[in-house]
Amino acid sequence: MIYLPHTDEDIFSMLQVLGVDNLDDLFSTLPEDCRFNGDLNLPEALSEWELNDHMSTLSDNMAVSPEYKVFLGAGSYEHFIPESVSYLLGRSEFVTSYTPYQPEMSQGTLQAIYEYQTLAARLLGMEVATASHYDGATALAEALLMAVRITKRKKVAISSLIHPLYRRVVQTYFEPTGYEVVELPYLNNGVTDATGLDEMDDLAAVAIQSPNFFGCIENLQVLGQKAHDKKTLFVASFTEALAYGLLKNPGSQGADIVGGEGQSLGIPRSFGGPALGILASSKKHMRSLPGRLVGKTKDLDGKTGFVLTLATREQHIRREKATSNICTNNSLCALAAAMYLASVGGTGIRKLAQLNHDKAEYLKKELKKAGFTITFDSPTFNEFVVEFPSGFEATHKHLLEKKIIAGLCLAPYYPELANHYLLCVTETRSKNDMDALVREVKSWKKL
Amino acid sequence: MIYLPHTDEDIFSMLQVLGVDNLDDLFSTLPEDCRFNGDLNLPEALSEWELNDHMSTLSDNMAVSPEYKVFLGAGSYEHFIPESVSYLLGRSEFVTSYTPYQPEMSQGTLQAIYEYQTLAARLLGMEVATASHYDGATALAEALLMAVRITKRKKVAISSLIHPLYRRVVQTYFEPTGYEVVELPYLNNGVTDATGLDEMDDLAAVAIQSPNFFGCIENLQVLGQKAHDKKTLFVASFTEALAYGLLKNPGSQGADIVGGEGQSLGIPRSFGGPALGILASSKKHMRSLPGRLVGKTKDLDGKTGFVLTLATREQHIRREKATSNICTNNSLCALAAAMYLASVGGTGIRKLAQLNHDKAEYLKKELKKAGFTITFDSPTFNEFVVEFPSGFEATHKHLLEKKIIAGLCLAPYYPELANHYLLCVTETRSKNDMDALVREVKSWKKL
Amino acid sequence: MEEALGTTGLLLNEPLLWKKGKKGRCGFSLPRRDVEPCSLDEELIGEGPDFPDLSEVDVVRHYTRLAQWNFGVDTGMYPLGSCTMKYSPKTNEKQASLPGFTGAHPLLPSGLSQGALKMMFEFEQYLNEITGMHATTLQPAAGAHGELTGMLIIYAFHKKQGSQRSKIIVPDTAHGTNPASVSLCGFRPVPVTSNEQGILSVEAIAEIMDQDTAGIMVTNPNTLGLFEENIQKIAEIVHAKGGLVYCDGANMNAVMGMVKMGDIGIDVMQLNLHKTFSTPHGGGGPGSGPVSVTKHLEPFLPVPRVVEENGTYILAENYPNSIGKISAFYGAFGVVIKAYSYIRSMGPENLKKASQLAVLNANYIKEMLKGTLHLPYDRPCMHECVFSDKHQAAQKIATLDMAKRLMDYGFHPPTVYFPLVVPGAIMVEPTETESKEDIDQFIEAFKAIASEAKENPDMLHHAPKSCKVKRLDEVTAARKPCLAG
Amino acid sequence: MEEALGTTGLLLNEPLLWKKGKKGRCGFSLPRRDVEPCSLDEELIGEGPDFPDLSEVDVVRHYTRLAQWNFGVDTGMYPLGSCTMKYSPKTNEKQASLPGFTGAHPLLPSGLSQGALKMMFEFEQYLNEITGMHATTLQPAAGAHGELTGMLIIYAFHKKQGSQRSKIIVPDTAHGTNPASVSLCGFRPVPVTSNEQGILSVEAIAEIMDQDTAGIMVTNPNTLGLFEENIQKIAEIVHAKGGLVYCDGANMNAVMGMVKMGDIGIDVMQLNLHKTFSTPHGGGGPGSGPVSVTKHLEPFLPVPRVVEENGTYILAENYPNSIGKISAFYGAFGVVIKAYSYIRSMGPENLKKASQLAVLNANYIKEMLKGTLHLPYDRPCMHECVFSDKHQAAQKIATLDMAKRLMDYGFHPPTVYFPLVVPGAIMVEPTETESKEDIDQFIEAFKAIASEAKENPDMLHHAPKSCKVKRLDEVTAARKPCLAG
Ligand SMILES: Cc1ncc(COP(=O)(O)O)c(C=O)c1O
Ligand SMILES: Cc1ncc(COP(=O)(O)O)c(C=O)c1O
Repeated sequence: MIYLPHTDEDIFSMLQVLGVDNLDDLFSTLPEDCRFNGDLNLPEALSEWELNDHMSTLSDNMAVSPEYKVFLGAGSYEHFIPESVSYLLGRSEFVTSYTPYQPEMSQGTLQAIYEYQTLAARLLGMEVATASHYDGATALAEALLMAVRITKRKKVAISSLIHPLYRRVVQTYFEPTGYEVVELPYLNNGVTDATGLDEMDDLAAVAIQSPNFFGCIENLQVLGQKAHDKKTLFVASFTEALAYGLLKNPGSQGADIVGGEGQSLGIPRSFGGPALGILASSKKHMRSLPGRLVGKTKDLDGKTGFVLTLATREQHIRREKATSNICTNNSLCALAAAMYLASVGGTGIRKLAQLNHDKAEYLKKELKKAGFTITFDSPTFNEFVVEFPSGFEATHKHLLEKKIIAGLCLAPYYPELANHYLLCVTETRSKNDMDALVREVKSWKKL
Repeated sequence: MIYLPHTDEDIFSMLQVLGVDNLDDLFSTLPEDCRFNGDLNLPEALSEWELNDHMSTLSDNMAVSPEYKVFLGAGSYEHFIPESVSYLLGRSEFVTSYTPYQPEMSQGTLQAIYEYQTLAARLLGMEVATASHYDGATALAEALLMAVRITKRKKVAISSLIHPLYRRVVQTYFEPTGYEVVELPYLNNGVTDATGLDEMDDLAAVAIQSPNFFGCIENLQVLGQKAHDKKTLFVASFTEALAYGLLKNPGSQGADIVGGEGQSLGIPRSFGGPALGILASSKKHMRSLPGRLVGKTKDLDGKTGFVLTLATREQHIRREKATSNICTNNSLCALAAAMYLASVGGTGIRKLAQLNHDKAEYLKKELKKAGFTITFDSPTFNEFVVEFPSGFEATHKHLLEKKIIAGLCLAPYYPELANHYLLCVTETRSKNDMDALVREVKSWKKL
Repeated sequence: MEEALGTTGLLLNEPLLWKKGKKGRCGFSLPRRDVEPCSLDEELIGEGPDFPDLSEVDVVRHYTRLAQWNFGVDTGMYPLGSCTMKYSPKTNEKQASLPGFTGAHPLLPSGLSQGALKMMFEFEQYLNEITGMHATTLQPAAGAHGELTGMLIIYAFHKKQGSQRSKIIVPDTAHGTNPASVSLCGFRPVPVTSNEQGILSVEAIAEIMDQDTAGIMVTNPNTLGLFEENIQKIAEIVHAKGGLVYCDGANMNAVMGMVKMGDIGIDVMQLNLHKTFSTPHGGGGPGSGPVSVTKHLEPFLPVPRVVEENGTYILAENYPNSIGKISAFYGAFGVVIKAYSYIRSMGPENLKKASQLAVLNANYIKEMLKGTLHLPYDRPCMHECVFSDKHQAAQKIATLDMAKRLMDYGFHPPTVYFPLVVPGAIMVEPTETESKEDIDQFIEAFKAIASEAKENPDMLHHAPKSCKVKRLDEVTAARKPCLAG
Repeated sequence: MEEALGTTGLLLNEPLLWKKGKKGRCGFSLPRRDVEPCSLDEELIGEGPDFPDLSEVDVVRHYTRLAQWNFGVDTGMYPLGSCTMKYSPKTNEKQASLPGFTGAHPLLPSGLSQGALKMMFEFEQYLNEITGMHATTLQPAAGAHGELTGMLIIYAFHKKQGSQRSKIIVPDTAHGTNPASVSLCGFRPVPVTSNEQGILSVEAIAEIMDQDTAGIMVTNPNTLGLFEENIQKIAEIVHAKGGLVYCDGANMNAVMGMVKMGDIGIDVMQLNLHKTFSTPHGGGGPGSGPVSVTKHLEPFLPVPRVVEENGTYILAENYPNSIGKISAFYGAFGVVIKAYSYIRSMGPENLKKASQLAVLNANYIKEMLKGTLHLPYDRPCMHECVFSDKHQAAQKIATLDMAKRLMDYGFHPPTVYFPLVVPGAIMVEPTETESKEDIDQFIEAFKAIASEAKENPDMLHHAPKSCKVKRLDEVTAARKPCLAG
């Protein structure tokens, strides 16, 4: 086996040192009745070449770009990733190192994550971002738990236009804690209805996603003010980080904590994971943040260097009193995001975000022209909801055969929105792709 | 443009330093009538994403494994390449460095090439190998020119079973020199007929390829002895380096110089290039070798290090008196070969070579059973010649539609061998592939 | 010893990203605009993030230089105890980067994602077989996330039974994530001390297990690298009182094919794919922490679950007792691909052999270094062994000094000061992918350092001397945190 | 200046390959055997090569460590004059690794290799356009190989004319490969000296051009980084005597889109794709040296040629005057893909701009350093500038000392002691992909070294001090060569 370097001779001489006859005898402390004496019932080892064939077959069984024209967003976005980023991210010094417990030997990871924290904070308009979290949903859940810890209040309100799957994760995290989660309904124009907030005085946090699940841009400023008026922490979430290349960021609109998803920033969709939970806050709350933080310091000679810091918040020091149980995070995804943002740059991200917006607007316009209803009239970034004629489900299926995935059916998530679809257009969809989509839905409509 | 870092401001301030108004004025020394004042008529710049689409389309227009079952060898072999080799070879410290003129900053390349030289020499049973040459054909041509220089004789004899394209390259190199190239015919059993040598007293070199172009293993020992009897240098060539994992190497059979192709050793076929010219000799002749050589030395502190050496043979020192004009060689291909050989190892190469041989024998046997003639009865490694019924050309074409490439038609190279095909089987062809080939040729035969 | 492994050479300094670049550069090929510009309400538009503008070559050099300041398993031995820093095969990376996987949207119709679903389904089966459990979820994103999932399952189980319980027993040898997961799930961790042999005694558990205790969370093999020999009896006691047994399976690398956790009383456990199953750690993640459960806990697993129906695979949501979702989608699919590739490449015999060799390597180091370093528990170990700095205390040399000095010798230090039960712990986990030669070199280095501790303690206090930076001031970093530039 | 660029840090020593490993290991996944073993005549079987047996992790660490001892363009500025070490875009590497390209057998039927043939065909057109020539072959494997091809074409041309000529004029500023190519092709190189301006004078050529001279081989821009201003007149003289003009186009990076060689009297030239067209140098190669010719030389190009027939591409052999084959197949196809990708990514405007910026960078360095270093030809340069160590001679500091010292500052040294016409030459070619900041840092470093030359010459004699090895003994290496282990 090419991964196991021991020759029989090595094994023999090592066993001799241990005064043991064979490998099995190494396990003398295993009680007999704890031992499994059979053979594992697993497929026989494949050679590297058989594995290549096998995995290619599986991979070929997936519907992906460029063969398929995918108009799905809903928390996972197709964006172009420069080959330079993929190459750099593959460098084994980054890939095969552990969490940088020994900083003198890990300055590459540490400076890079410090830079990531900075870029993430700047993107969101916040003061501090953590070294990463698992995904947007868990980052949001942790953000809300953090608000509970800070405010010592036991109830949070979250918009029903936060990604439905994120809300389910929040529910799961909150279930055994006894803390309460209430949902805010939405208005006809596709944004959160916050009127209920006026009644709720004991909220630890109000959480709003913008652009929200319908793609609509929320007025965070106003919502944040409402929260602050009640000494409630304002938590912002997001699934499409690229939006902040164009839109006002949450920090500038009063967010106290931000928890969302960074997959858009140079991370492949990969069937939903690994992803990038981005968690950020004001400096004031930094000691309540869960997860790793990299800080700047000096070495014995006064030279700048970077270390993991504020470890007293963490499980390995604080154990049950830690701000979270998180240990392994999604560091390499954070690195990918940093590399991506470094490549795109301040000037580039603006242009790229604008292009996303403009393309989505084009499709919106063409669909309108074709006679379909754009359900919500609030401004959107690169996603929006369209209402198709009833029975569109069959059309949607037919389009799959034409290798067009015409958005996400909203009914399973919002039963009141039968025949409504969430469509996403990024820079990867061409005008031709959009025209083809419109042509196809139109022709099926006629049938 | 993402590869051009200059901002307008940079350009402006640099021009100011030069006291020049604009970029065009930098070219003041260009005589007006030397200037091209138009616009280059080239396609407009593609974005990275457009390039991806464009190149994928081109690449998809090629017939390759695993979709096609390719039984072509003839100087270019399909062998498995470990992903570890591809990864390591992609490290930019290797890829983006120049010829290691400054050794203190290039020890990675230098030690690696020193190791390559050693492995190549060991594979061939020779004392010294150069840092690489362009390909097998040019390595052979240089080997023959080297023999001319050493012996000061003006004629070489080369076997007609040396790869036909190599012979044409030799012809090209020899054409203006006035030196003569004679070809040795071949025998009925598919090996070189060396009887003509007895008449030739003034030969600088005799060159033999083994396994030869028909896949047959030559008796180098005997041929070498014949050459040495006339004080002629014995030059061995090869196209399938893997054969020496199993077969006696040229050095042990008396070769003075070896020039051949190393593509088999971990280098993709890539439509024939870049390839790996391997050139090796005895120590006695090392100062006559063309091309770079890496040697071991010490630094000021006595620590071992590596440098380019024996530069006085080379063009940049010797100019017109150099042993060759070669400057850039195929270093990264040599590195690939070293990585590949390090991965395969002594034990592995033996097994792998045996497997190649055994698979080819299986196909031979099955084709015989199916009633086809194996033209030459000399032992072979992983290639052999089969005679198909006349009119097989049409069958060959039909098989292409079935995505089987049933070997190379020999008629263009050896007009006397109409309906003869050269078939190659490496470890990448499965028994199933071979059975399918036999089944198909049989069924077409019946029609 | 020949030439020492560690040496020094040229590296390049590199400023922070935003100290590089010039406004107007771009390292990203902007796609051609094929639609009209369309303006958005000015009110909504921000100033744009304050990012530097770099060219592609700027970015490439930045990260190439940074990479060279780092040490990974590909550079050398990385014997971080509890972290299982085994070699990550390159082919796994290739498989995970196949376009059908990287390009797959998680909400694709299941008919269009059979490749991924089949792989997930099979992988769950493999883990069931390796753990001896009944069902597995791949949704947890890391080991600690798996622990939380497990706790949530235990919580849901008791809730379903109608009995709310408030405590979980957590031994002192537990990984820090264990008590943290327990309390994140609203339980109170009840500590229990391991015995003088470094393992849990039946008596200790019998004493504290009660009807208000939801279960026990035990790392097995534990963080001293010892197998919990009384696990079956302990499980019986816990079960008898209606509790459940959680196993932190992060150390499964010791016992693949040797022990099936499902057979010895474990009800629920997580595996760390980024440890046992060779997926790379990426400087801190991503990982993947699948949770496996016995049959009676299957109803509580997160949804969706991958289910086979007549040869096609679907994502099923209809599990009314499920704890719900723990990740937005299906966990770290891209990591799972690598672990799947690993299991397929290894096959059953080599998995078992990997565990045996991991244990061989650890015992060999223990035996060879126990004259040099203090060994608090001198018994056969599993995949790792724990020393302490007791012998060096006289020279005022602490674990940290020796750890830092190891860097100069070209090794990543072991885990230090963990587990907490051993003061000044030095926890060495070589893994099976270290060869005898490399291990011998490591042993030599540690012996040399122990000599230096006697002869030149000051040098150790100032170690490392070879790295790009000298010893870093972690105290000031925490006292005056600077977390963004 | 901020923090210096060069510093030191941890690297790992690594023995020679065959000092590693253990018999019986393997780092290659042996394919499953699906046929019976079949023995070969014992007589034919060798002992098997004496290679070490390594595991995959052994191999990975070996080359990872070696890589870290190297410096590439991705690490930092690499201003090797005449070598055009520009940044090699990553996307080009990706394109070249597409499976349809890497997996293609060169003798595929042309119907099954249209992708490759179309690409080659188009690429030849692009080079025709850039050079202003009529036809191009991609078969030469490097610049020198292109030179040889060019010489063979000149030889064949004269032979066809029935006039055998014996000489080729080669200026003293020529690259070493030029005279070597000339003599490899059986011609005798006739040297000619450049004038005090560093270029060829019309008179010098007129004086030596005769009917026995087959042609002239001129590097333009020449190796002093100067444009041969008299090239048209020189070409006239050579043509008038029946000779041909060869241009070594390795320095084309200076004049893309500014000069078409076909318009100024050149008959045949090579381009170095691994210089001008951004393909990486791979520590010495592979390169690619296409040769472009005017219409009257087209019949002599190597075969096969890529030809379009009604939208499909074929490889045509039928050129009776062709010099034949110069490579076994079609040259460095894999390199051509990268150059093709480069041209397609750049487009016509950016190619021209690249040349302009390359010239800007070189002139800027010349201007900024000419107070510090002796500048033998003080005129506007093209893509590179040539200094000498004359100013430092007083301190007994030679070019080599300054070059070695540059390493400590984190820069690859320029080309040294070439061209030969400048004693102690320091030939700096920054290329266009170096930013102003990086160039300013380089200039600062050189100035600092010049100060050190005065204040601390001994330090320079012992430089470099930061690299993994100190200055290496090249003399002994050559005197007692050890070329294999
Ligand atoms: C024993 C043990 N349990 C749990 C964990 C936590 O796993 P993760 O870091 O993947 O969250 C670790 C990781 O260090 C561990 O070693
Ligand atoms: C001016 C000039 N001509 C020719 C060559 C030779 O090219 P190659 O190294 O590709 O053979 C070079 C390369 O250094 C060069 O700089």
